[in-house]
Amino acid sequence: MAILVDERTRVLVQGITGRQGQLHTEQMLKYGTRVVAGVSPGKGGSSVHGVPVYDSVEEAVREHPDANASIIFVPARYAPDAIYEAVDAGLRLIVVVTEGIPVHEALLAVRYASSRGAVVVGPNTPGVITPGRCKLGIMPADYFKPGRIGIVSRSGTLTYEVAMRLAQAGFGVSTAVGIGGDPVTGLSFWDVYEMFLGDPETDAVVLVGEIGGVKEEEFARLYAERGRGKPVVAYVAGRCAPPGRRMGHAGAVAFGATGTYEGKVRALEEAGVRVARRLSELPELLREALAR
Amino acid sequence: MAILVDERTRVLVQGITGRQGQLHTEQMLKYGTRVVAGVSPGKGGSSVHGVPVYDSVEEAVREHPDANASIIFVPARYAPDAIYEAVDAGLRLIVVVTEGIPVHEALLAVRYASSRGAVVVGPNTPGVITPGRCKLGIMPADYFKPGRIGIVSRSGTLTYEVAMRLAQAGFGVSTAVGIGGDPVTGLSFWDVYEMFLGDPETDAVVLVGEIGGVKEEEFARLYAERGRGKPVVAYVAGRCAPPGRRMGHAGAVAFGATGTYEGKVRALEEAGVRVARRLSELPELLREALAR
Amino acid sequence: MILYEFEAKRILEGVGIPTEASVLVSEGDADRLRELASRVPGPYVVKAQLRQWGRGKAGLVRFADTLDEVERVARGMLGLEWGGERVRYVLVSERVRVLRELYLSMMVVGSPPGVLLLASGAGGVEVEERARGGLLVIRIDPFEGLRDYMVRRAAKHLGLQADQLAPLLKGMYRALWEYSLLLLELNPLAVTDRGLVAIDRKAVADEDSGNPKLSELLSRYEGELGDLQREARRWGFAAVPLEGEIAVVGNGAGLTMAALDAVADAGGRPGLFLDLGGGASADRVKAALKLALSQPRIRRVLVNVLGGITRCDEVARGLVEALREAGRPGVKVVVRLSGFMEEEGRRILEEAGLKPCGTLEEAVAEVVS
Amino acid sequence: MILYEFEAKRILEGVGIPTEASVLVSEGDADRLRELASRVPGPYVVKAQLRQWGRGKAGLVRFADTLDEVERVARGMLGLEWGGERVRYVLVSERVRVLRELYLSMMVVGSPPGVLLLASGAGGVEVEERARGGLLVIRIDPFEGLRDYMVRRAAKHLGLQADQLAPLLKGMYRALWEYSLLLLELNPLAVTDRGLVAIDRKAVADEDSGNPKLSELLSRYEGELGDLQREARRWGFAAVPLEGEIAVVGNGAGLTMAALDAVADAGGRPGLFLDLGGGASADRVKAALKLALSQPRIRRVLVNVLGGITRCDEVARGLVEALREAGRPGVKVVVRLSGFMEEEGRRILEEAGLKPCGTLEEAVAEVVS
Repeated sequence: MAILVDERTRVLVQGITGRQGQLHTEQMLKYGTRVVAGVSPGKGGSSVHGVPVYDSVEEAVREHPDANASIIFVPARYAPDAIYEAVDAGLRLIVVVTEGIPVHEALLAVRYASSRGAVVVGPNTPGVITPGRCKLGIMPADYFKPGRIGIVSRSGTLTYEVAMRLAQAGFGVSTAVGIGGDPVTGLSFWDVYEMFLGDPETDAVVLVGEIGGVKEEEFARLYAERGRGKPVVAYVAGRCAPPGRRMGHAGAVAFGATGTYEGKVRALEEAGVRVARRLSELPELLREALAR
Repeated sequence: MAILVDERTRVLVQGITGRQGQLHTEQMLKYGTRVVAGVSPGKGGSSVHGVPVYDSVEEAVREHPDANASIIFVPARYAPDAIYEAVDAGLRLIVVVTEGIPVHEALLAVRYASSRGAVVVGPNTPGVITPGRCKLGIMPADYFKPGRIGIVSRSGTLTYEVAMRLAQAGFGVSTAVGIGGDPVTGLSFWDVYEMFLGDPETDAVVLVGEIGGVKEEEFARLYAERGRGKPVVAYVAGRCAPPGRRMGHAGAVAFGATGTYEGKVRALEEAGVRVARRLSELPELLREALAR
Repeated sequence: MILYEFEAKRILEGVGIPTEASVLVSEGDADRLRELASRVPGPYVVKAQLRQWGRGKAGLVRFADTLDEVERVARGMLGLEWGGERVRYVLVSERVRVLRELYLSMMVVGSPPGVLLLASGAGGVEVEERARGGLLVIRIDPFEGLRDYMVRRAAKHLGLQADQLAPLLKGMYRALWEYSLLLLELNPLAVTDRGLVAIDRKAVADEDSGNPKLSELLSRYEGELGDLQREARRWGFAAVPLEGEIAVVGNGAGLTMAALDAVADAGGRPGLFLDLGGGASADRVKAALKLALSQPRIRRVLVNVLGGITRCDEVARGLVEALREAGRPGVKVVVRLSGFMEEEGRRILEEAGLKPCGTLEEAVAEVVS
Repeated sequence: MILYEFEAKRILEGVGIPTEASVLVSEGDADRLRELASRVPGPYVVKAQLRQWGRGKAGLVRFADTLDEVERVARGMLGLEWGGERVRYVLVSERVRVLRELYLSMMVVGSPPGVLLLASGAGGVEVEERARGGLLVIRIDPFEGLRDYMVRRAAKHLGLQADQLAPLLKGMYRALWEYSLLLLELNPLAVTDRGLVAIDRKAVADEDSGNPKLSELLSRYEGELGDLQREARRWGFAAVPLEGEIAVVGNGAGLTMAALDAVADAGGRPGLFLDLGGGASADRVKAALKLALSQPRIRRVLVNVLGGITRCDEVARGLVEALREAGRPGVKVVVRLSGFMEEEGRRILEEAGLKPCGTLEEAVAEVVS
């Protein structure tokens, strides 16, 4: 099982001939991910690390009807088009690594994908990894050991840090999902938590949040209303960040009373989610949550 | 069973205080349809034939959470808004009687509904009737006798004519669905045929088409490719209509080689659908189709 | 509403799609024809403007090398009757040197709801010709719009550069929405040594759209309607004049077409299609019958109304009144009326000497007899 | 990018939303203050323009009855430092007679993707106040847009006529898309005897949108950046100057914030947040370290990089080079580096006298010690 990706995942890489596309195609192949085709308009007929390249997703899918997921490395300006192309070609899982896609364009593209039954992970995500079985992303795989803890995160490198700490404490990961750092993403914390709920290989979930936006609060509301099927332990970055300043490139900014650290932690704790004040507390909280 | 409507259908009437709304609310109630609420902005608090009226669909649904279908009698200019309102309030079956809705607006509204999992019947439809159990529409109920033949039609009054002939020949109707006469409608012939396929109370389907558009051709293509689960007998109106002229108010016009009578009949027959050249032949063809 | 080619041409030009140089000559301008045509560089194509398909095969698109020829050909076209329509305009266009003919169209479709983009490397009149060139079909969801990847796909299919095709497709898609078009066809789209040129085009607009950008086109269209159709529009009827002498009046397009087919089938010659539309109320039925009776060519009238909820007795009284007010000697009226209070309605008709029929077949047999 | 109130005001006026009469006074115009203010009818409200929340509580919104008062108050505000920002502009507005205060806002949200319309009958500074008035939340799907039924619902909630509210909501929705706004807030929206007037407003725009309509606002924003932030933007870093003396440099906003939190937690005083963003390549890490070292206030630097695929040895060499080129005596640099070729990287750092740490905790303890 696991969620989203496993050994049945057959990957198409959009933007495969770019620097990032080439590098991570190689990394994914090394990890054992089945990358079946790449797309790069005008580069059809070539190949990248042995993966055949096509001019369009439609052609790639026609030649590789087993392809069921896509990962997009296309520059921000062209990335929305790549999402539409993947959706229209019938792909049902689309990981958008690209950062800097205009929020309003992402909103439309992500909504479009959902209207056609496709799941978008990202934009601005490191991707998804089911350790030992499939890596559909750019994360350094070494940090992720197989196990029974689900990770869902808004962050990139912080996710690696968390996975590393879990591994050091003896916890492996069933699947780690970076929902993406942008204000609008295809998946919410709740969407991913619900998938973990249905996954017999996941015992508990670690949620990695940040200040800014209302994603953590929304998760807390839904978890309080419907959730609690599996324990959730959280960490929220940005406790000491000054309000009104954009921390980083994406959504990490608290406006007035919205998106503050205190508001998020309060909402999560009131919903029954233990929140680690320090990263180092995560393994212990997780152990306690699993023991209950 | 039957399809779309039955004794569990709980109806909300949008535009209930208008002339048509009042008249057909009364007719539906007489037939036994469970009309639970009406909506008419600014008329909240009043009632029509004993049915309470609300200012908005949201209020009506809050007070009548059992409502699961809507019928719209709102004038063309306001009808798209009424569709959006019904979809957003969570109604999953929306019958749009209104004619004259601009095609491009209907396109967007119908697509929106589908993106939210709602079924739109119409626009420009007489509605849906499951004889003896629920009438969600404006059709004169007397013409429809209970039975095991499904009717799917682009036409209004022609559907009544067909139902009457079936009744005279001893055939009753499981459900009759007017998909609507406009170029863009929420349901296609195929959508409805697929529903009939899944309905154990339907033995065969009568398809009533017209010249213009490609809806019959599309059905024929799908029926040839995937269909043939239940026999289909068709009648197409407009054999003697001159090309390039709009026959009636809606989509009945053949442009060049598109939408001609000959094209439609050829497509249907090649797909294995028997086409009656005259209305009077329908019962006999149906009898033959059922006998096979 | 089928647009004139010159109307479609202006729309295309408005969205930046290249077309050939041309001049429009209306019937009233016939005497200035040569002067007008001289503004266009020769050689020429002279095209009758018609709101229908098939003019090419009918010889209403003609080449001309000299202004003399243009004058002769155009004068021959103007005022001509073809397919029930008078040629009110001719378009005199420069004859573009075509290297290759392509086909491009967009149309609104219902299931799934969206816009179809059709592209073929073989332009020309016939669908079969297009199919030979391989017809590419791209479905555009209204929620995504025309995307660059679609442009690339179409360009590859047509053997063009995406950059070259993009402005055309974007212009077409924009025009489709801005002008509430149901169909927009560039056929052929010419590949020339100065790029792509849309040298012929068709468009169909949604006349119910209420789109203000169509108001000029709508008023031209309405100005061309005969008295019959103008009166029909006033009532919200749909009227189509035909060649024969039997008027077929009904409520609902499908039912009325079915009656028309039945009449033709029985050997009758329909002379008028008149659809009342929704709501077969007494006054509307009365008005429709009077309108049919006002047509000199009409010798027989078949009224076929499935009333449903409307009271048949009321409708019958309306019919009788219409006959009293506008009845013409020697014009036979046959009525088939069904619905609520049907018996009473039949009685009223019989008393007035009208023949009430129980079925469509009976009524058809009666009207053609 | 948080817009200035006066920028939001102009956007609102551009989409036809009524606002109060006002005049903008910049630092450079301080000597013409009285003349400028006299164009606005009194009495007045004088508002410091700031790219943050909370100015009201800080006394940076003040009433004034006379031009003398305006002058005194405005001069007191201009040039003031508050929340790390200098007051570069004040807005002198007419004081509108408010019958009732309302709250209206629209914001882009992610799940489900759309726009939230929030409306409350109680305007004012605090969320709690809004909640008291009952906060109506309407979810606008981008595929439907703002519909009339939503306007009716909001109007009913606010006790207004739909016709009265419609232009405001339509204007706000249009502005949200036209100006790539993530948030647009009218708070309060005043009910006055001349109708609805948006007398205060906030807006946040997506600075990555590439929207040409934002270019003027963006260049004003960029013009206000300090050297540090300008240089950071050039590299694509995100830099936020803070009060203390420890620079926290990392790759990824989340990880860098976590390091910042850990430093503060251990009693350190962060003086700079510097996120490298994606791609912790050797040259970027080098540039970031040099930038941190160039800040006079900074006495200690924590570099926390989870390289992943990048070679740690390369990154280590970059760091060593940065120190050689821009190292300052007495500035302590602590590095935590993890990823491919980590051992080799540590060796290089140690050779250069840098302290390589294995964990974030170790590094934090070292940098605050």
